[in-house]
Formats: sequence, structure tokens, C-alpha cells
Amino acid sequence: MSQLALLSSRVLRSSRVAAASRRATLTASLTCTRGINWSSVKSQKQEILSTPELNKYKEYYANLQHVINSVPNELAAKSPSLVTLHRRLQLPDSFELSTLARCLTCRSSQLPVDLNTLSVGAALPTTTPTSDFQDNHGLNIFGKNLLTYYVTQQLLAKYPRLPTVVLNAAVDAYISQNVLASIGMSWGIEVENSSILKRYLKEEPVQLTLGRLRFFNNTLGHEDGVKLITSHNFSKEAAYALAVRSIIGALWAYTHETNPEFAFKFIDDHILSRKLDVSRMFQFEQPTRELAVLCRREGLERPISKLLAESGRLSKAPVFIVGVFSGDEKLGEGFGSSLKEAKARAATDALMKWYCYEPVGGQSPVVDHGAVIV
Amino acid sequence: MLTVTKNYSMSWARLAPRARYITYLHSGSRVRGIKRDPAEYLRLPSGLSYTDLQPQSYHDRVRSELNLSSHGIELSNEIIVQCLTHKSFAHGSKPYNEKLAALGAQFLKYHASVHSLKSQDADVAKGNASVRININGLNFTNLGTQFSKQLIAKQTTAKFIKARQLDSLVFWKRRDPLKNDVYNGESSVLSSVLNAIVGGILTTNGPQKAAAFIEKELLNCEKEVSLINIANTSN
Amino acid sequence: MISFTRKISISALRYKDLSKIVNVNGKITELKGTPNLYNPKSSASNYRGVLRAKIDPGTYYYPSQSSSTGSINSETFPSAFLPKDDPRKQILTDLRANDKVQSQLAPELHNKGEKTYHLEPKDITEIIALRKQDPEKYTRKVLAKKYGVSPLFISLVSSASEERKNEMSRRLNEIQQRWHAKRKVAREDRKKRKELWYRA
Amino acid sequence: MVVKVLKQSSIARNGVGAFIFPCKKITLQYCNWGGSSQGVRDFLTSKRLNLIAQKYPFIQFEVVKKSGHPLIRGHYTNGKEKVICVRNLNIDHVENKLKLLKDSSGEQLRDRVKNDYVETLNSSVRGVWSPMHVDPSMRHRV
Repeated sequence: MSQLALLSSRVLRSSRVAAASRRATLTASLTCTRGINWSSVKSQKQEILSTPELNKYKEYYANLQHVINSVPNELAAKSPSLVTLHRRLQLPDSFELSTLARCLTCRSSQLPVDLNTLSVGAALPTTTPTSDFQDNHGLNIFGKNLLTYYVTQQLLAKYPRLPTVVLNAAVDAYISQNVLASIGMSWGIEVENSSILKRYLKEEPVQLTLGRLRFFNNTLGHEDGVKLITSHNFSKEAAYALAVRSIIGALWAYTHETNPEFAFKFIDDHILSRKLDVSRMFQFEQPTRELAVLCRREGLERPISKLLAESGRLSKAPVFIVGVFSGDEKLGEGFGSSLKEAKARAATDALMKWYCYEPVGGQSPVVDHGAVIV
Repeated sequence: MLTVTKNYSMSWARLAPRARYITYLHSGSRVRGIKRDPAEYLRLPSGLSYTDLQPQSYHDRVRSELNLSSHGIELSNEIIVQCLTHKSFAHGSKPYNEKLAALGAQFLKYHASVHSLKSQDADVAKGNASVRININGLNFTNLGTQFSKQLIAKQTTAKFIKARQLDSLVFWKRRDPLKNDVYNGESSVLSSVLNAIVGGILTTNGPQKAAAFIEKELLNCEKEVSLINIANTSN
Repeated sequence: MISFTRKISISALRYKDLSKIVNVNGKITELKGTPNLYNPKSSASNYRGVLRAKIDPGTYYYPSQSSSTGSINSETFPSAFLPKDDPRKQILTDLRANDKVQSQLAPELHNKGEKTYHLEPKDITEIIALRKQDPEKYTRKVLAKKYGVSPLFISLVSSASEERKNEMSRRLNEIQQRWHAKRKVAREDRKKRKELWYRA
Repeated sequence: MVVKVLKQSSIARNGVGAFIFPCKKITLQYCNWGGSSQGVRDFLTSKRLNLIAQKYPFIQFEVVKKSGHPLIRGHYTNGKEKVICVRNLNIDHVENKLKLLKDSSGEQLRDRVKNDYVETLNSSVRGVWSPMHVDPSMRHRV
């Protein structure tokens, strides 16, 4: 019992110290956490501004901020999760650990001014504000441009005839925020979940945070089920996606002179190797009309549907097989329990075979004429 | 309301045994559901006809305006026409540039950002170059600035096409010919043309030549008409 | 397109030099069904018969006995859809020689013939006027018959008046009100099923 | 009336392209006093952990001193954890348990019932057999 009381008094004291120190350094906002009598802290704030405990915390905080803002490579090498992440992704040695740490610093860890007030604010922040020159903002933009270009280009090279809507959706299926976030998680990137105060109390070395994803993270929200909704995208998914894009952007920066293909190979291996069945992305509206327009445009004979096989026409479960022919060649085939269904499926099938055409090597590049407009 | 000039084509169809139908192709103002004469809808209001393009006055002009031969780029006549044809022309019945433009836009964006990374001009503007930390000599804080966005904005690329005098060669259909260009979306059509040309070069000539074309023709401040100079003047 | 049957792949292990069994120049024989040691029809599902089938080592053309609907495997592509310089074009034409027979023998579902484009603007104005004048009498079907076009074409060139549309939707609504709950659900399901026709 | 699109997400296939080792972190928890931790203490004082850590530089090893029975805890890239209690085990058994966790994929183990051996994202290459598509000469007639 006495132990418990002791512990809680220590937490109380430290929390109070932390609260005051954060106000003193004017860095992040704070509301009261449970277990602290806020008004008493408020009334005493003048006196507690400088206690030995507070000074120690201040020092820890300043050191942390300094480390995040200018990551020294020697210190980064002591962060196990950062080093293992580097090895796990098989990044080249020229890719500096400090840059990898920078990739994990999101600009959202710098709170906008309106969140920096006590009344709205986020309690017990998990990371310090960073300078604009040391976060992954620019890396993310470049990584996004690089990814979008390369994925679009590879998809078009593989399926030159995809309609634009399907192409865009297919690009999204590879590099949308959710997909990139799941890639980030599968890379084993961890989120910085504990607050600076807790880490200080645990006497955790400052470099450990370098290997974790730092973004706006409301500790109060975690504990109370209270969620802060703002116009900014502060979600965990967004932060993971930022980190993945930044790592790819930084990888390009380190390798484009020595080995220009390296970053693209990395994208091939980690992103384009994922499974996507493009034929599942189509939803046609009037496939028969579309097919007729397509045949007219491409100079083929008018498509005619012909009945190839049937079974049990007058039964409860009839089956019809219909082929759609252009001249003597079968463009597509469909099945169905009615002639209408089989015909519609046949036209859908033919269009699918047109749009999902894949060229092989040794062939001149296919420049598609554009999707059919009915 | 209907001012019709009759135009009977020579093709005959014999489907119903009792009646002989004559194919009627309409020209003049639009009538719902009637097939129009291709000779009419394949012609721009300026008089340029899609069906009889002269290589000297059309394709070669595009090539020379963009200095394609000096960059060692070969584009076939068909691809040049496709790059300069917007989806709105002839209801999309002719090859159009939508997808080439989508690809080209991405490639251009990528190379414009590489260009911004390598340039050191933005340092001076921000005034605190000392804080900046480069990654392998590249300046990632240059991205996302107003200038780097302006470089490949619709307005800039559209102005480029106009300045190279290619806008009169573009096949597209205005939403309403009586209204102004903003309403008709002229800038997005023209910018799609430049993007499509980049995309066309990328698909047929490969990324090296396309990158060289962007670097030496579009993002070259020594050229009088380049995206950089246009973006600088519009700022 | 070309597949080795199980027998061949096992025996191929014994042949170190594959060129002995793969005859590139000769004509590839076609397997019509799965080879079987026993009666191929009555013992078709006896796997022992399939494993021990007597068949010479070699390359065979063994088309899959399945519907090609929704498949984007290149052997199911029509050669008309391939660009001129695609190396598979000739192979596909050879493989699909049967298409021609099918095309000539199979009955057409409905052939409306080539489009005629025989109406002129004055006919169109007439159609619009008639439809406006007496929508009860001049329905789409009647007009279509009168002008020798399809009902779809009538709705392409003219639309019903607002009152007519409201009246028809009121009547339809009335009928749908009388539907039993089960029928309503069944109709909804039918719509959903129909959407599946237009997907792979 | 053009094509509409059904949104899809691509599915990860670890090992097709890049392979990310599923085990990202192993925590060894031991007690400095208890007899059940003797094997772990021997393991930690020997060179074995160093050798393993050198061989697998992409796995983070963490040693925690805490009273109670010793545990080995594996953390995986799919977000799951596996824990093995190694009380009273000798040094070799501890090492084996550690290797077991290292080699695990982090997926929950389950029994395979009959005909459940194949798991694939790909559709069948030759399609589903259909009586309508059998060669007419081979068709079964009743």
C-alpha cells in the first residue's frame, strides 16, 4: 500500500514537472491527465518552474529535440530498430541511417498553432516539434511522384489497352494510402506510442525513438477513447504511407547516380510484386453496344452472337453457351441460364480480352487508341 | 430550325426485301439521332480536316516546332495526330490522347521534381540555407513550393503549346463555341497535348530520350519558350 | 497452350536431353480427352487409369475442357485483337481453326442486319410531333413499325412529354405497390444478379 | 456509357519479389535470481546470442531482466506475437526455442484438413471442367 502511494506521488510529481516544463519551453500543448489536480498545478506553476527534477526533464527534452532535428549517424547506429529496419529492407550502405530516421519523422509531428492551445490540445505528446528541413515532407512528395510515374508506366507497358478509369484504379490498388500503410507495417516499422514523459521516467535512451515512426499522436485519445478530428490527415495509415514514400524517395536520391535502376527495382520487388487481377476491376454497362462500336472503330466485321451449345431449355436449370463472332472468328464466349445472360456475358468477355491484352517481348510498343466511347 | 442540305451517299443497303433504303448522312445543325456526315464532324471550325492532313504543313510543323529531330526522336505521323487529338473530338471515334497524356503528365511531374531537387535557386528565396541538409547533394525542401507547382501547372503547359503555335493544330471540340476559353476548358486540353507528346515519346522512344527532351527542350531556361521561363513570367 | 501430360513429365526425367522428346518441327498432335488406361468414358474419373495411361512421350496439344469466359490467358484471345506484329498472331489463328466451323454452323441469336440510316430530318420532326400529339396511340412500338426502325431508335430521337412520363411512372408505382414483399426482394436480387453479367 | 470500375487492393505476396523476414524482434526475459532461468542465463553469458545476432542482423534482440519464469517473445511483421516459456530448460533447448520463434512466420498455426493443401491467389490456368466444352467425339452419351 505504501509502495503504491509512493509510486503515485512520484508520477504526480513528475507529471506536474512535465506539465510545467512544457509550458516553460513553449513547445507542445497539454491538458491535464488523470491523477493530477490541474488547478493545484496551475496555482503552483510559478514556484515549480525550476526544480532539479524539472531541469533534468528539460534537459532530456532538449536533447531529444536536438537529436531528432539533426540526427548524428553515430547515435542513429545505436538505435536497434533503425539499424534492423535498414538491414531488413536491404538498403545500400550509402543510404545513411540519419536519412532513414528522417524518413520516419512526419511533418504532422509539428502541431499546427490551433492545436497548441491548452483547451483543445493534445496531452503528453510522443514526439517533439521538428524543423521543416528535417522531416519527410519533401521526400514524401518526391517518392509519390516517383511511385505514381513508375507504377503507371509499368502497368501501361503490361496492359497497354486499359481504360483510363481502370488504369487509375489499378495504380491506386498498388500505391493508395492504405496499401502503402500495410506495406509499411509489413516492413516492421513501429510507431512511437509512449509519451516523452513516460520515456523520461523509464530513462529510455533518446536514440531509441529514432527507429520509430513519429507523427501526431494524441496520447489522451489513446487512453480515453477520445479522438481528435481535424482537417489534417494525422492518421496512423497516413503516417505509414508517408514513411514508405519517403524511404523510396530517399533511396532514389542515394542510388540514382551510381545505379539508376536500383530504386525502380526496389519498387518492382516491394510494390509491383503484389497480386492484382485487373480483369476483376471492370464493370460494363452496355457491353454489346460497346463491342459493336469497338469493332467498327477497329475495322472488324460487325459482332454477331451465335448459340454454340445449350442444355435443358425448357427445364428449371437451362444452360446456354453463346459465342460472339466477328466474321469467322470468335471474339468471346459466355454462359448463362438465359440467352440474354449468355449474350451479355459473351460481349463482356470479348471486351475483357480486348482491354486486358498483354504484349510480349520483341514487339514494338503498343499505343492504344483509347477506351471505346458509346 | 432545320437548315438541311441534303447529302445522299452512294452506299445502298438491301435488308428488307420490299423496301430499298438510302443511307442519309446529315450535315448542318445537329438533329437528334441522325448520323452525321463524317466529312463535317471530322473538320475543325478553322477548316482543318482530320481526313486530309498534309505531312508538310501538319506533322513536320509539329516536329520542327518541338525540335524533335535535334533530340533524335522519331514519332510516326499517326502518333503525332493522336497526341494532338483530344477525347472530345469526333466523340472519341478517332485515336485520342487521354492515356498518353496521363502517362506523360506523370513522367513530366517526376522530371520536374528531379529538376527542382537539383536546383539551388530556392535556397536564396527561403534565406536559411544553413539549416538545410542535403541528401546526396539533393535539396528535398525545394519540393512543394509554389514555383515547383507552377512549373507543370495546366496554365504553364497550355501557354507552352500556345507559344509554340501548336494550338491551331489541336483537334478538339468546344463545349460551347460562343463562350470563352475558360468555360471550354482550353487550358486543360492544350496541357493534355503537351503531356501526350511527352507520353508518346516515352512509349515509343524510351525513357532516356524522353528525359533528354524534357531536360533540353521543356525545362531549359536558355530556350526562349520553356516551362521555366513561362512559370517565371506568370509568377 | 502446349502442356505435358503427367506421364510425359515423369518420363522426361529419364531423358536428359529434352530435344529428343520435344519435336519442334513436326506437327503437334492433339489430345482430345484425358488419356486413360481403361475405358476413357466409363472410367474417366479413375485416377489410376489416368496415371498409367499408355501414351508415347512427346509434345501434345491438349486444349483445356473449360469455358474461356472471363479468362485473359493469351491462348483464349481472338487473333483479330492482336496487333500486326504480335508473334502469337499466327499461332492463335492456327489454334482456333475450329472457330470457322462453329461460326458457319451455329445459329444466330438475332440478326437485325446492317444499320440503314434511312430517316431524314423531316421524318424525325414528324416522329416528335406524332409522339407529342397522341402518346397513347403513337407509342414507341407503333412508331418503330411505321418508320421501319427499332423502338430504341425512337427513344433516341424523341422523348415523351413530362406528363406522359409522370403518368407512366405513377402507373408503374401503383403496380409495384401491390407487390408482395417476397416479390420485391426477388426483383432486387434479380437486379444484383444482372450486374454480375457485366463483370469478369 | 463507358466502363465503370470496381475498386480493388493489391494483395501482398512476401517472397515474390522482395522477401521481408517475418520475425522482426525477439525479447529474452529472464530473472537474475530464479533457478528456472539458469538455462537462459547460461545462454546469455555464452557466445551463442552474439552469433545468432550477427547471422540475422535484421532481427532486433532485446534482453529484459524481470523476476518470474523466463520467456522468449517473438514479434512479427504481421503485428502478432508468440511467447514461449523456457523455465527449467537447458541452454540447448533455449537456443532451439529461440530458433523456433525466429523461423516462425507469425501466422497462427492450424491443422490442414484433407484437400486443403493448396492455397493460392491465382485462378486456375486451365479453368473449371465443363461438359459443354469437351471435344464432341469424346462426349459421354447416356
